[in-house]
Amino acid sequence: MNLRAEAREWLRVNGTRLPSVDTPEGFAAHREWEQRLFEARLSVVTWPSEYGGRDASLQDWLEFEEEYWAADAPVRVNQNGLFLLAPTLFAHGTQAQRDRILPRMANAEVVWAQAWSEPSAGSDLAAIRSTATRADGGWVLNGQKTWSSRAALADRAFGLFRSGPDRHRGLTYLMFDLHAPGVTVRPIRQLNGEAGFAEIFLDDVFVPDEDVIGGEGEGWRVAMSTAGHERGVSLRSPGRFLAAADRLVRLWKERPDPALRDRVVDAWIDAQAYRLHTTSQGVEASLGKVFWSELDVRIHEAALELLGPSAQMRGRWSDGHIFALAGPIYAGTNEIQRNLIAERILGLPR
Amino acid sequence: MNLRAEAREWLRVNGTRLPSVDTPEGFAAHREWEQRLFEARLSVVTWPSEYGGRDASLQDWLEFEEEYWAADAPVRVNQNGLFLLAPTLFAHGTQAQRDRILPRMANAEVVWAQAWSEPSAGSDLAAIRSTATRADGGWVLNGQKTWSSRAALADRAFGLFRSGPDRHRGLTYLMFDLHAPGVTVRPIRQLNGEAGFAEIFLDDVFVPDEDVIGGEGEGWRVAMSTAGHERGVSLRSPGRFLAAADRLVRLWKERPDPALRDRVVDAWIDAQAYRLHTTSQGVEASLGKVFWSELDVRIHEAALELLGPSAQMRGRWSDGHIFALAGPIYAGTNEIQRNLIAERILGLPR
Amino acid sequence: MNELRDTVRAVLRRHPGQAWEKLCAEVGVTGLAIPEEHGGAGAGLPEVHAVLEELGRDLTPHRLHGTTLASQALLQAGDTRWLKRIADGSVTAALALDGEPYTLDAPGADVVVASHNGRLYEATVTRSCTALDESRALGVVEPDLTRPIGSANAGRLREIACVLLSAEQVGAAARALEITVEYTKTRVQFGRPIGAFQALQHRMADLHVAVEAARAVSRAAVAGQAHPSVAKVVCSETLMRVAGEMIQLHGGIGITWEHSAHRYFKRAHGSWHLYGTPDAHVKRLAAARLD
Amino acid sequence: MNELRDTVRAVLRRHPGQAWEKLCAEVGVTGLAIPEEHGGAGAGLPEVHAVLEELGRDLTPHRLHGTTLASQALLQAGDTRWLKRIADGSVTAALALDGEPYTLDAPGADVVVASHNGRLYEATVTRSCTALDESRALGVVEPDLTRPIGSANAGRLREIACVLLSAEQVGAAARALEITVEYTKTRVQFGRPIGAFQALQHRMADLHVAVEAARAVSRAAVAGQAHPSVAKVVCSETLMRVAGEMIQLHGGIGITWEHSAHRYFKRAHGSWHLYGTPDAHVKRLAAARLD
Repeated sequence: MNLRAEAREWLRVNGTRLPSVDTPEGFAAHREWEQRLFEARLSVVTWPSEYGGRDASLQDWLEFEEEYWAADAPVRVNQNGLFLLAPTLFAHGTQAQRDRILPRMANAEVVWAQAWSEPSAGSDLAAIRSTATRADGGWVLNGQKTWSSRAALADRAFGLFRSGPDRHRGLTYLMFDLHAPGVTVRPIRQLNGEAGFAEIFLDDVFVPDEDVIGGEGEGWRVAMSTAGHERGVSLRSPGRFLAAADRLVRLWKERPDPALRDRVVDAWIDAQAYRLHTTSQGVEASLGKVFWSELDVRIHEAALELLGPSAQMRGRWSDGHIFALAGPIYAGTNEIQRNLIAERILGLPR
Repeated sequence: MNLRAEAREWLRVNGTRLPSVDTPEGFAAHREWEQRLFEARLSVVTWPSEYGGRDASLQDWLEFEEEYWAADAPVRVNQNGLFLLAPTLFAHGTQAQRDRILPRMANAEVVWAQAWSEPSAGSDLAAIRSTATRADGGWVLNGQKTWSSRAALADRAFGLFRSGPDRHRGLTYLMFDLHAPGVTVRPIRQLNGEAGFAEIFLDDVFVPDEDVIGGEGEGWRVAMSTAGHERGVSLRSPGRFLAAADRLVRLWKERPDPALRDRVVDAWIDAQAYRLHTTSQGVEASLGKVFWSELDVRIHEAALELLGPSAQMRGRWSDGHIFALAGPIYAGTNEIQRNLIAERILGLPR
Repeated sequence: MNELRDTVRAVLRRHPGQAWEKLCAEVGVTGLAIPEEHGGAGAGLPEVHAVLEELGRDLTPHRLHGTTLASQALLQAGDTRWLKRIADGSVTAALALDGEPYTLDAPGADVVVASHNGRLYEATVTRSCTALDESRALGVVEPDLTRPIGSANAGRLREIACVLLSAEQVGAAARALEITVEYTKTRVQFGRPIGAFQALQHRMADLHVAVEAARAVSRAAVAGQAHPSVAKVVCSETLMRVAGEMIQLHGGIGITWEHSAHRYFKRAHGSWHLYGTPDAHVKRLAAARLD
Repeated sequence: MNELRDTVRAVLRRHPGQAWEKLCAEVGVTGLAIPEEHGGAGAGLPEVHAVLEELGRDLTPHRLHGTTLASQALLQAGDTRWLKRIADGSVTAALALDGEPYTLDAPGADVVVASHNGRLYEATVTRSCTALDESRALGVVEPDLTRPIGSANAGRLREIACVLLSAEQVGAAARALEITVEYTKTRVQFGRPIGAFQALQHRMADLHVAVEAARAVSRAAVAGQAHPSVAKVVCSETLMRVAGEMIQLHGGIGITWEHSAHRYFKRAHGSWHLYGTPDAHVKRLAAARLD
């Protein structure tokens, strides 16, 4: 049985819907779900088998994702770890780091938050001010991080810290414990009132040397070499949008307003286009980011229009809409992606 | 009888359709049409009666325009004169200039072309390089103008010339004869193959002092003070788009494709909005320019979609579409208008 | 009219949190469109429209919408029982329109009436609703068919409702853009205020064009110079667009509970659906114009 | 496949003005999708698609579209009379599809066939049309019902037509964007190349996203991995958008006869209408997916 078929069957039997991941009980339930996925060897299919994976190809993974989202399975509570930190460790970590970190990530024993942004460093990520200062056997962190997704309830986090004055070469990539002394986490309520993000205040937080990735001053290079993972297909595989577009089509069948037919079909077409674009030739991360984030907004807008007046009340689509609205903002705003496309791909002058 | 009613009746009796104004026979026919309008005292209704006008208010003029375009009457061959040069003469000209120029403009005995742009001075109008050099009793012009609308067949033209080195204060506003010695006019064929524009080459062209408006070095100030006339309501009154939107609605009634209903109604709504915006509070020229030019494109796109495969053949709507496409470009590109809105109205930093 | 706007804006500035009570007491806003013989100011809907545009700017909680609609319905039906107390602000009211699932300002209103098949009835609120837009009180209303009041022109009342709503939409859109413009002037990234980046400037310029057009349409509609459906379409679409861009242009803080962006966004969504979506009004216009 | 693309591009570069003849003679493009036993190369439609993408780039005049369609129809109908001469380039052909008012490549074609109610007929060109897109030969075609050829799957032929057309649309869109990007790098206003202005950069970035997605969809469609209607919709809309922006981003010269922008624009319009507009295909997809 191939991976797609196996995943479909397992999800059919085990699939479930859980409370919001941004509540304590929902978070715990999602962690358990990851444990069950791991036991079925479905949590990290692209990883080497030694870490619980199956060495699956990109194509296999895309098919797995299609099945996963078509089954309406829970969001991946550890996605920051699985799709951002893990590729970084595979590319730039030490063998010891991989052996120590990946197994407990794969089964969600340790859930990871990202800690990229700061109040003055959003789109301009290199403007980071939080500091990492040399100490005996490690580093001491000070400063403030924000828009840290999942941080309100996660175990550990990773991010860039300023270890020297040079804008890019003065940054170091570190991992730290969210429950360490000196760490304060303040949840940020989103539009729907839930805390998907948090601020992290760091006050003399000690981090041992073993939690530096790629060495002192290498943070920017390490982060940028895997930035595509944050923006592109590994963060938002086509399966998500194919599933959302199919849900939209089902909603339309329940409420077949002819005036909305074109928007429904257009959203469905664009989800196909994103899949084909991704699978046929591999896609520049910046292009994919712009495409999926704006598609997700369109899918949800069409759904709300179909729902009519009841769209004013909270529900799955209106919550999803609010989440979709954040898409063009996080993981590098779409404005930044357009700058990158213009300058690096089209070669337009600065 | 008020002006609106009088105009409607006169147009009902006298209205006609003429060959394209960008052909020699069409140009001549349009000139005759202007003569007839003038004889009916309908060519320059907002002007003082001494010049053949009726001192009509803005509101009266807007109503006249609604009737004019609703009657599908011919384009105004002398619009560069009527709507750009005349307001400039009223504001900055001498009494002698007005007395000499306006009467022969009102009856289209003299048809005017504008000569603003140059090959290196499009959006950046102040980059003008064509020169005006002091000579005995006047000025000598040299250089090249381009995108000069109507110039292929018009009699005279007006524009800015460099009389000194200062970017803005080195410009002088002059009028010149398109048949004067040293002037060469090269028509520019547009998308539809017709020559609505021309290049003008100036080689030691003499202009007497009486054809300077506002004095040496005052060109930028004079041109900018009436630039709104080029962009805004006097260039493109709501009546044009109300009429076009009504034609679109009629086309839809002949070919009632339900899938296109929204686009037809939206275009009609936007034409109403442009009218209301203009008449209710007077409109910043930059806002109006962006609004009408993009509305005009939408109206024509909807019409072509309604026409179906026959839209591939030349016809009134496809010709109109090509004309509409130029709208966001001429009279200051919409990008320039957006810069102006951002900086001057919203106060955004440079 | 500009004087009225200035007065309202001053009250809103001086009395944050209790502006509505002050507007009733000091400006008599609920009586603006009630004739003098019934205790009102004998002005008209354009004055109410001007007040609503101001109230919409900061999404100030108020009951002017429901109260005005109900008083217009009562005037139509010839029932003067509550008009004096509505005019002096001591009684609040709401009007449920035929076929409208939720009624604005109904929960907590002293007087609730409903139009039904051409007649006006007394009515009761059977359920309060928790809408995304928490600045609005929405309720499900049931007419009491045993208590008829008189005849009601439901079509005209719906038109008034659309026009009044459009005033709030225009106010909200204008203010949302102002907040956004100010934010981009102060937020610095890459060593410059982000409002200096041309791509953002052009987006805000386009929003300004849209807001000014919407304002013109809404004001023309209350003056009887534009079709109410045109106002509903243009103002709904403009507020939705501005509120969506407000979130995007604010970046991260735009999606937080603390920042006002989400309140404009939720208002945009709520208003979009009240009294028919733009699509429903386009259908109506098409029927009137195209058929 | 990339080798084929490179070969075609090299021929187009080396032989401007006579590229079509060279492609027939040296690359045998008209025989790519004809089986070897009938004198073709025995490759397939993906190869033809690759050639058409290249031909679309510079709107090179050619007859590959009509000739390929006709040969596919003849293969379906089991008529091998002309295949060998089509494959060697000595005979050109065109196919009129049921209900399609204009047939591409029909005027001047040596063999004209038409599908009609499930059968293929010999046919004649009754009128040549002057389309806005002067790089295309369009004709009105009448089937000769006295000369049936065999059965024809009109639905499948229409799908092939859409997919082949989408290849040209993608090529044209990609090239139109390249020309535009290059122009904005060299056109200087306000002391800077206009391509340095962020507002224009972002518009071109969005076009690039659209072109790459359209390319993926079109290539997937010819490989049988995407619905031909999806390709027709996405590629028609992308070329229309790019061609429209090409004109706007070129400013004045974009609307002149001398500059190539108008040719891309007219191609965009012509292709939009051929084989059904995007709207017609959305209807078809809706029927397949939604009902």
